[in-house]
Amino acid sequence: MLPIDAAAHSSRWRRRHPVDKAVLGFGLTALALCLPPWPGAALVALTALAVLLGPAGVPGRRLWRACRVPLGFCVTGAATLLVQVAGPEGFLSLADDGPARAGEVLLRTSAASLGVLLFAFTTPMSDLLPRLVRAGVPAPVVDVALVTYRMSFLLLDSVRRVREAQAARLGHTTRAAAWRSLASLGATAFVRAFGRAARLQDGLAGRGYDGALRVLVPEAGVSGRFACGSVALLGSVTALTFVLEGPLT
Amino acid sequence: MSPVSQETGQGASTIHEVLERVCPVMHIAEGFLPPAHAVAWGVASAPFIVHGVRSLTREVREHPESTLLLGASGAFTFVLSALKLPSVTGSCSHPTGTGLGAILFRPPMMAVLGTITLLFQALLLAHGGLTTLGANAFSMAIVGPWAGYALYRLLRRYGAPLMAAVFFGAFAADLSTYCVTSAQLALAFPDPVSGFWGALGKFGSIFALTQIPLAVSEGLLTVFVMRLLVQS
Amino acid sequence: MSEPALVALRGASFSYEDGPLVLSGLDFEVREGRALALLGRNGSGKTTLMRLLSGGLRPDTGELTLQGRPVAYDRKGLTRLRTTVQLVVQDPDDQLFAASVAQDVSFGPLNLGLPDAEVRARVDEALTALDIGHLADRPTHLLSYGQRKRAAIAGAVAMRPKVLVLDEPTAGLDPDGRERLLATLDGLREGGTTVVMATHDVDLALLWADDAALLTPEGVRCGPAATMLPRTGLLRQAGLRLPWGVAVARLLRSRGLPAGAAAPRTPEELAALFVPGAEPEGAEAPR
Amino acid sequence: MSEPALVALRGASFSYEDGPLVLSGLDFEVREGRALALLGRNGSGKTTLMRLLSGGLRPDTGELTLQGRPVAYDRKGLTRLRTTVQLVVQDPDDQLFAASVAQDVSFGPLNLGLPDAEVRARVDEALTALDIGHLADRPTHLLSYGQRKRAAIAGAVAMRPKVLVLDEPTAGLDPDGRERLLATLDGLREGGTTVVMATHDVDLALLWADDAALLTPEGVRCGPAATMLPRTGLLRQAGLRLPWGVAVARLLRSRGLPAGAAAPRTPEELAALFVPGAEPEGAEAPR
Repeated sequence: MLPIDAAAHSSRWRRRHPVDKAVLGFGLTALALCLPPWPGAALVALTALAVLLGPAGVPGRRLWRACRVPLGFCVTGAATLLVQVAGPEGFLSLADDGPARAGEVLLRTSAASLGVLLFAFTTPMSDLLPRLVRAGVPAPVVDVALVTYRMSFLLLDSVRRVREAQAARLGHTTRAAAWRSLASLGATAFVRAFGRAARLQDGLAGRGYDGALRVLVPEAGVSGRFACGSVALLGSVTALTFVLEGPLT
Repeated sequence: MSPVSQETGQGASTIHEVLERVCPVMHIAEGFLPPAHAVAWGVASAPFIVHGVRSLTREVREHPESTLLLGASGAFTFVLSALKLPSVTGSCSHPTGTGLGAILFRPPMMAVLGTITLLFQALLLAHGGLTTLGANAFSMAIVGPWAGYALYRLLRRYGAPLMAAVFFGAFAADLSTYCVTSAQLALAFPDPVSGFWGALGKFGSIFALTQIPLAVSEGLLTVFVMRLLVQS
Repeated sequence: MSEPALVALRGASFSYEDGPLVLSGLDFEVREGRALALLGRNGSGKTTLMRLLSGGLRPDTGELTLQGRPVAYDRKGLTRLRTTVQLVVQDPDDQLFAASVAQDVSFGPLNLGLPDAEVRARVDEALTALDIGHLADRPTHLLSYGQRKRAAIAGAVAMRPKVLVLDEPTAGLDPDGRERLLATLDGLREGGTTVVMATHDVDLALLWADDAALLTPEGVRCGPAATMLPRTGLLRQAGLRLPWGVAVARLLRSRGLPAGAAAPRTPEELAALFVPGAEPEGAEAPR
Repeated sequence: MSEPALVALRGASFSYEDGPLVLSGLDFEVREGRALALLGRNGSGKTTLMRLLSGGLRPDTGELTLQGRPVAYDRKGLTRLRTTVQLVVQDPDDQLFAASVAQDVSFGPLNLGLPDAEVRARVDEALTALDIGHLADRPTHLLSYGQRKRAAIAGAVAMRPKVLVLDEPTAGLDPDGRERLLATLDGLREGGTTVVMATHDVDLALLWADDAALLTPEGVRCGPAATMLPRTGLLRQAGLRLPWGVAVARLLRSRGLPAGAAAPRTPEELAALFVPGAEPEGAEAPR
């Protein structure tokens, strides 16, 4: 299944209130964006990594696998900062401050990503989505998101099985076959999704489904101590950044 | 894990592989944009998303059963964007799904469904990000669907055959998405010498030009899918 | 029995839009406390009948009654029906929509407008009854098939129905899972729930059910399982076969081995028909 | 038999990403012409084993061989594998993705690059073998479950595989549908296809299979069905029960009724063990 999702459901911090984890995770992400990249983002990245691998208990291998994805984009994007267009040395030339800018962007992205991953790796959607109503998101939108979440897994599973069945009948051997397979895969996914919705409708009718998907939110309290600790941690990272900024630059 | 690999043209066997092993996803990554830009794109997207949320809420109030159908549409959008698209040139990418989504579900709905999809991609797959959600939503959930839908309607009005309109609609949705992404990056990272336009050239040649064959692919896929859907 | 049936269909006909008549002039009733097996071939209307009973469909003609009183298909009537009859469909994925098991089970009680504490109590009760208390916070998409099946049943049980109707509950379960599920159903029955089960499996029906209802082209035929299921002609009409034990006992009897007239439900009962005596070791009953 | 197995796994291990080992050091082979039943509890790895055999998954260690030669997981090797082994999954909807039955069945032959006439011939042949020639032009979503199941099998048969692997082919079918499907499989076997079937149903396995392979926590145990399926300890390890006939025969024997040592597969065979004689009327064999 989806590794981050699976990890979140068995996370050590599963029982913590999402607000606890949001303060810490998104706080780190905000700092990554707002503090000067050097040494701020570097400190944020180190802190986030320490929390993720330490108290939050996220396995390093899983974390690395999740990080690889955005890294591809970042490296491509940052690489473009290395060159400049129409400078004095020709149409394309190396930019003087290119490496520095690219480095800064990479640092900032990594740090910001780790902050969000701290939240994502410890907070399953089942704890987050129903609570969004209290945060002011209209209930119908949350309901739709809930169904989207649940059905995405069913649909991904179907798509996986259909692809395998297509491969078994050599559906990916030639380019023409691959197109034929992909098109029917897309159409099948569509038909499946709406067939599922219709049957779910029948399945839920008996329990009083009227368009609203009411569910009980798991009991968890916002921990004052955890929040204070998080704020203190964020504060120290900020302070340390300003202390170190002078000597390091 | 050793599923029979994609590279030999055979089926993927875990969802993980279906999703991400094959090729990069062109969402702007977490923290890539400076704070001011992140906020500005969020503000720019907000009215469209609010408009979409209003029409979704109205739809659900009038037709309570549509909650599940909209959820199914969201799941379909999510899964479609996870498929691997064979390109005419041999490189590969995922379809944006915004053109097909806009034609099937209309742009205001896509603003919401697209944003939900982006949120899930950010939190479940680490594709894109929360700070860049506004920027990504602007390109993928707003400009793409509207551009694709507008062209589709225009072509239909002037008598173009259904499938031609579908092709150009999906093509335009895909390409406009990546043009906007390039522009967003160019605005955030202007070239030291030639400024915004130079940067647009750089990012455009990476994110938009390489996308032209992929946009053709997405157009073709959308036509094939639509043809099957119309048939059945 | 003069007491009115818990739930009953009287002269009910039904056809899907633009389709042929699936059920016509059907009489069917569920009696309190009697385990009822609903048998019939694919396409005989088992699922339609169950959806009529649980209010998912409304009969074109005829009526559905609860304890003798006709059901009104308005909000109040449907709420009364839903707290009396709950249907569990065959594919658990058609019933599970929420991100976690406990959340899914809480859906029905919340729709009844109960206060949170009461809902929580019902969720706990249902999860305990289904023996999946440890799965409460697990996401539905990470459960095994058997676990999803239990979660779907828990969602129905949390409505505290008088009648629980299950469509092919043992389909897709292995022998162990099947046995555990049957034990769970026995527990629910002891707790006062009347259980109705649709199945293809005549052996299971004979073993588990007090009464059997056979859907034949001529209508539904009800009676005690032990007298209904040895009736070759009736079973053939319903597209079914004789249960193993019954078939063997009949063959042996017809060949002159003396035996009682009972319908044996297990290999032990069958063997005891011929050679009454203590149970030997090492021979387990298939269920 | 010194002839190499048609398909075999040697020392194969497999685990899903981030998951525990599903199969480890597994040896398994399919011999030409032998009907093979694959038995085991849910989660024992039956489906994984079948996906390994048909090339949907690749073993982490060990190898898959076709007629003694290891399979190369490149385009050529996989094409060879897929024209030798075809898997039919449990849910036919996962295998039907074209608009009409004939279109769906033609998918494989078209991908083999065959000329149109040949494709047409193969489609006709497959539809005839599955007895669904009359459904050729029907849209797949309008078929009944049993018809969809047949259409899915036809899609695999059109690849003319030497080995057809079926995952729980009788699940969800009523007794009639089941009997018809088994007759169809007999027809395919007569045509020279080797059939492998995964099932929970020990009675079915004993009745249908030449050989049985039991997936136990200690590995897979293979042998002739008639000698494997009466082994109580082995069956218990695999989470299964004794077949009905075997259980009854054992009980009767242990109580002093004289009988041979064979494993009876039907009520008739069971009765004949004790009272050899002509078949009486009116007692049908459950299958």
